[in-house]
Amino acid sequence: MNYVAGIDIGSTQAKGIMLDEQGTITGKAIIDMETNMATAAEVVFQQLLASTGLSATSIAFTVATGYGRYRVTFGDLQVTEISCHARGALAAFPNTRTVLDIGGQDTKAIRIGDSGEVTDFAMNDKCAAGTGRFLGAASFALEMPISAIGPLAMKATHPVRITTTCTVFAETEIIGHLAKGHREEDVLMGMHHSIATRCASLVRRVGLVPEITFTGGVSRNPAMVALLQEVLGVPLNVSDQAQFMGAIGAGLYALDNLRAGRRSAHCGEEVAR
Amino acid sequence: MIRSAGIDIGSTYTKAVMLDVNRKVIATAIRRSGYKPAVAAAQVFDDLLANAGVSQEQVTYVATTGYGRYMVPFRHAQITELTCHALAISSHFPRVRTILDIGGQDIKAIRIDERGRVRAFRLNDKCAAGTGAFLEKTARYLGLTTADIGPYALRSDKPVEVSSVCAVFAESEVINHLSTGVAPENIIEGAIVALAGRAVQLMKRVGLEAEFALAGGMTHNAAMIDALAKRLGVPLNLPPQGLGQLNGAYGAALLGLRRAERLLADGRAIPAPGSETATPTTLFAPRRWSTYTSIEAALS
Amino acid sequence: MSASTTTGKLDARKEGQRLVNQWLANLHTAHERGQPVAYIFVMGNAIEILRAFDFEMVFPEINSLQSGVRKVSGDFITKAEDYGFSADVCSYVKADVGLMLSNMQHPSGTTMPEPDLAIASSLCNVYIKWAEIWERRFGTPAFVLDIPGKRFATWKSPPGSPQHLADSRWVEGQFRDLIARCEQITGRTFDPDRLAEVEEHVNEMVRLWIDILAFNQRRPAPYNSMLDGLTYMGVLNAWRGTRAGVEYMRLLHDEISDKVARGEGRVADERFRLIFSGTPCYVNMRRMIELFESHGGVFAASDYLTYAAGGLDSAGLFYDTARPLESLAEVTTLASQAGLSNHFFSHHQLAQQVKEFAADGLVYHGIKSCRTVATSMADNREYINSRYGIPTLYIESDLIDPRYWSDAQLKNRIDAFFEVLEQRALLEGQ
Amino acid sequence: MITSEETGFAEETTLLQVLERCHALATSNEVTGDEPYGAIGYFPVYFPEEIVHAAGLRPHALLGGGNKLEVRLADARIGSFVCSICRSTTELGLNGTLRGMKGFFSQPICDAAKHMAGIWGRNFPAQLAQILALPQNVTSPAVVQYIYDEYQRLRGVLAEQVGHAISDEAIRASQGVYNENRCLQRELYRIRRDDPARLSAVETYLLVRAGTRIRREAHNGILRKALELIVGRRVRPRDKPRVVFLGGFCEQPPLEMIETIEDACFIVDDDLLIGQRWLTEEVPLDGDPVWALAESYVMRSASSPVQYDSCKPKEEMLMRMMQAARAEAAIITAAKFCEPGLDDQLALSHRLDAENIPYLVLEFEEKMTSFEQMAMQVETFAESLLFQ
Repeated sequence: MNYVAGIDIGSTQAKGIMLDEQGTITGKAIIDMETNMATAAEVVFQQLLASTGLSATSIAFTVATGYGRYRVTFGDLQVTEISCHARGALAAFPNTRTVLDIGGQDTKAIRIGDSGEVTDFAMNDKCAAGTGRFLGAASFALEMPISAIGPLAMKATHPVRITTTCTVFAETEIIGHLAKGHREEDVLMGMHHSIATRCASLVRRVGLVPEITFTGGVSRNPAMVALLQEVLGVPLNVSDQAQFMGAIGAGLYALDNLRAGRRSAHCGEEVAR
Repeated sequence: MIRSAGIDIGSTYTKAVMLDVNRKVIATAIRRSGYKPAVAAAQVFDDLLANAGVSQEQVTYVATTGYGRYMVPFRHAQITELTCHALAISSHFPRVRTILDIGGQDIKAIRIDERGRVRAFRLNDKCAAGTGAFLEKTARYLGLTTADIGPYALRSDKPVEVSSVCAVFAESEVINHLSTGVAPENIIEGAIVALAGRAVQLMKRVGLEAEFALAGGMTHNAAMIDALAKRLGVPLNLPPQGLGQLNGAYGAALLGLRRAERLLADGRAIPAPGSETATPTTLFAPRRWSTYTSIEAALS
Repeated sequence: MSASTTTGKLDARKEGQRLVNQWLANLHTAHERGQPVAYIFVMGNAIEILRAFDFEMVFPEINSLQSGVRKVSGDFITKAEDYGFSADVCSYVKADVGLMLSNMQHPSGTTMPEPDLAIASSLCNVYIKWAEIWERRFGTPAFVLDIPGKRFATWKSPPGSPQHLADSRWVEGQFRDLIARCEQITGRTFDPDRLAEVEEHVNEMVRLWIDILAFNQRRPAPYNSMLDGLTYMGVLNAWRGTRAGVEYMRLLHDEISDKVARGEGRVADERFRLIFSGTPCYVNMRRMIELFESHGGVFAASDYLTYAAGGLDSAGLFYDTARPLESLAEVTTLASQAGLSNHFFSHHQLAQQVKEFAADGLVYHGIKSCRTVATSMADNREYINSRYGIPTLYIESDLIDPRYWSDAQLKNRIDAFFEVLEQRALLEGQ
Repeated sequence: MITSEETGFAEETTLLQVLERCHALATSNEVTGDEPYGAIGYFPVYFPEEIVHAAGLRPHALLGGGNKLEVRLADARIGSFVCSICRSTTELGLNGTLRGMKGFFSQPICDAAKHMAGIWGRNFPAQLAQILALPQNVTSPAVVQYIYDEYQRLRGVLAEQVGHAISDEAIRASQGVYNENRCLQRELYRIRRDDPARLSAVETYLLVRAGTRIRREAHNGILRKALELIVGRRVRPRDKPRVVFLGGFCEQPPLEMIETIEDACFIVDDDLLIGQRWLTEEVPLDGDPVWALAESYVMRSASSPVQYDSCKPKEEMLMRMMQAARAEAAIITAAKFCEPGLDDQLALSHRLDAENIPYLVLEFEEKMTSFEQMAMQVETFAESLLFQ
């Protein structure tokens, strides 16, 4: 039995997915980014094998994606996260025409054509870089886990207006508002709102065509989902595998290659530890 | 017996210093500002009184500074942190003409005269903001505490180039360096060198007149002090042990002391801190048009 | 020494390099040879008149881009920022200030002469602020040459139309002032025949240039407009209106047409033909092209080659050397409204280039410090996307400021763009 | 809602009421299109409003969106490193606030502004979208003829818009109205220079800005009433340094910023909305009115960082301004990403260094909402001026 792997090396997390020949997910692994992407890739891969009890020899093809895709020493092919997120989103929601992914480095809006091909994509311009980290800044300023931020924001009654688009100033502005006596949830909601608005404008750049699938870890944030739906005026697909979408897409590309008769150069050899 | 208290309400910490008539430090106090600066200020003032073993009535004059300087109801006067820093540094180092203050959200360069009066000053432009915070972020990213940064960076053998002015881009640079396996100490040192370069550029904007002094949080960071000295070609004066962080409060206390002496010399009584006559009130408050909403606007 | 007198088969690249070096050498010795020096810009510079007075020409834009190519722009820019210039102003300006603060040492090792005359056209407003800096530094009063551009997207002002005549009259009036200024500086009287002679050379260069641009409509494209094209432009700007310039371009013309005849392309395997909008990033020029060519993508055309070619795109209008001055004004006005002021309304032209060059994609390069190029690119892209089905890519860096080049980010976007083009090709193949 | 006709004031109207009306006008950006006079929007700095006015239209100065506007749509259309006013103006178009505008004009003041006409044309095909090509060379003898030709072109375009020719008489009449208007504005500024405690910069700003939202006849009525009331105003003198403010010629600083400065200083002169006061003397009413207007642009005009004029070196203009206003210091500001402003900021600060005149350099954005840091800088500046 042959298996394929998709490895997604992002700036904050490394994720891995294993698929069998039918394309069913047989293994998953996720770790927080280590200081060295190459070793992070190794670790994820080893966890992936451990989770499935397979040996590296049975992995017939591996596709790497994400910013660290070229650092995956055992990768057979590199595909950008744009294509991979699109592919993953389509697998989860076949009617997807637009994909939104909020990442740590980049936020992307991807337009998908009728044959499932990527026809256009837009990424944040420099001044709105690291939008995803807005939330990180908030969790630091408020000293609370990132997972708690969305739910708390949902409690807002009078959201404040966050005007800065610059991540550098997010933390200051949050502290400033709190100092003025605004409630945490209102400040948080304001911040979610400013992120949602900016992501919406990215989606508009590629043309707002439903269905829209929201991928990436931030899609776990209920406030963000609710706001995006409000701003975009359409419901969003959110998969419970959302943060694995890139890896899944990579895995599916690996499967294509396997089916096209290509096999890993590394296949059969143990991956160095 | 004249006693003067200076309270510096900063965005992260609130600090206080009490001086006696001989400009000797009687007591100091520090607390996190949290996001209720007024409360923090009151608590720090109580700490200060306790540490000095005096009662509120025994304090002749209270001067506040820092971004929360207006939030302290029991103050006699408020002065900006720049004016305070300048005076404090100058009182320690009369020959200093250019002061550098690196904070989390901004860098300040101040030119002063022989009497510690501000002659000119410049703050970094918007896109170069958050550079101090960037250093902390990088440390956080590398799993270091702010205190570790200095010693850690000193181990660097060849610092990387961190060229971005913008802290956000700089962060991506750091991530890329990490991904290519560059040693963390070289990255931190690179960030410090870059920050030092930007700081010195700002000092040039105000004339770069020697001698130099460093104020603010970075006074603990040996690597930063090193990098700055390299850039400037001469060492910087550093505030006396422990006073670095308290500089603003110390300057406020000094100014308060001067003011108190002047008032008493003129035979004018100074109301006790906290008494409603103590707090300065602006003479006449013009309407704040920026916050005014007209009926028409409200309706439409 | 001009190209014709050299013997043997010439190579356009070598010849171009020789001309650039000779130009810089001439500048180095200009003042000791008692020659007047003019600082001018690429867009709208009245170089024909200056040639008629035998000025040596300094193109500060070209100095700045060379400082980028030679990787010293970073230091120059830092010098300018230490001097007080903001991080947000044009990096070309700052590199030039850096050069001034480095005792006029050009990165090539030659020394730049100070200006006797400085001309700033209104085609880029930064030119004017730039010239004000020279005024303050050298005490050389700027001559601002106001050349009215397009007033709106569908603007038409055909030769001889009242509008064209009105605008030309204005430009001609300024040329007459300029001539007076030149006579004052050089102590010589204006010679219309000399001007006509220069114009004849320009006419010839325009004819050749139009062909050269057209050659890249062939598949495979013989040259990359954003790499080879840039070197062509450098030479033809510096030698505009000279015999040497004409001969260089003839050489170039013949070389490229031979390539076309042999069916030789810039890239071995041309998979995608692209249009480039914006200026290049000169600090990473080769790297940027490599990011595209490694995927078999070649830039067949670029709007840069129309507006930065010094107005060689004169809407097919040539100088009437019988009335040199009047004609100069008319052509300058037309050129400005055809090509030079086009980035403000460039959507039609870009769409047209995509058609003419059978392009598979359109790449916008937003420049951090250049409002002239970058202000409305995103809107332009929006417009093109919503009307024509061609894939577009929007990337950002800077002309010569190394701080705004983020390799990983650019590679990520460019790789993704080619994945889009591949998928598209695949579907069309089916 | 104030109709653009309304000029009269009740006897008992107070200055505060006049200012409240001005505030309402100054802070409204909407052009619904159902007002009696069609609005022609123009981007800073100067525009020959007389010609628009004479066509029976209302010139509407586009002054950005201020810090209450949320930019949602424009970010997708404008590059990262472009000033706020381009962004917010585009937003006001895209979000429908300017839906009723008949036309949009920008001038070659800077490269970003030149792009605005293109952006407008692509997004709002129903509106005129043009550049009025005012010259950057105003010293060539041929210049008045050129401006005249360009004004005539504008006159033709507007005539087509309204469907009838615009007569010389009509333009001359409008010039009368505008001559009075500029004269009243100059009076406001004179009063402030003489006694800044009597009239604040924010108040002056609101009074002037209101004029960009109504017909000039109405604005003249407002200014006349205001002047009459200001004379009788009783004020407490305060000890604040006298400074001039520079940097408000195009993108407008938020009201909070002007207030923050005035908390610590008297702003005795400024270049806020300089386009409204561009012509510094009466436009002659005899002869060809369009020629008179063109000539005035060259012979009787103010200066700004975005108009090259070898007869008006920026440094000299500042020195003259400070002298006339008896200012002891200058606050030299520039809008974020405003290249002309930033270049001049440097040139001016070098001159002030040489003259040993104290100055404060500030960077602003119309959209900014936090002023703590700015207040700290301004207070420090004032402290350094007062306690010497």
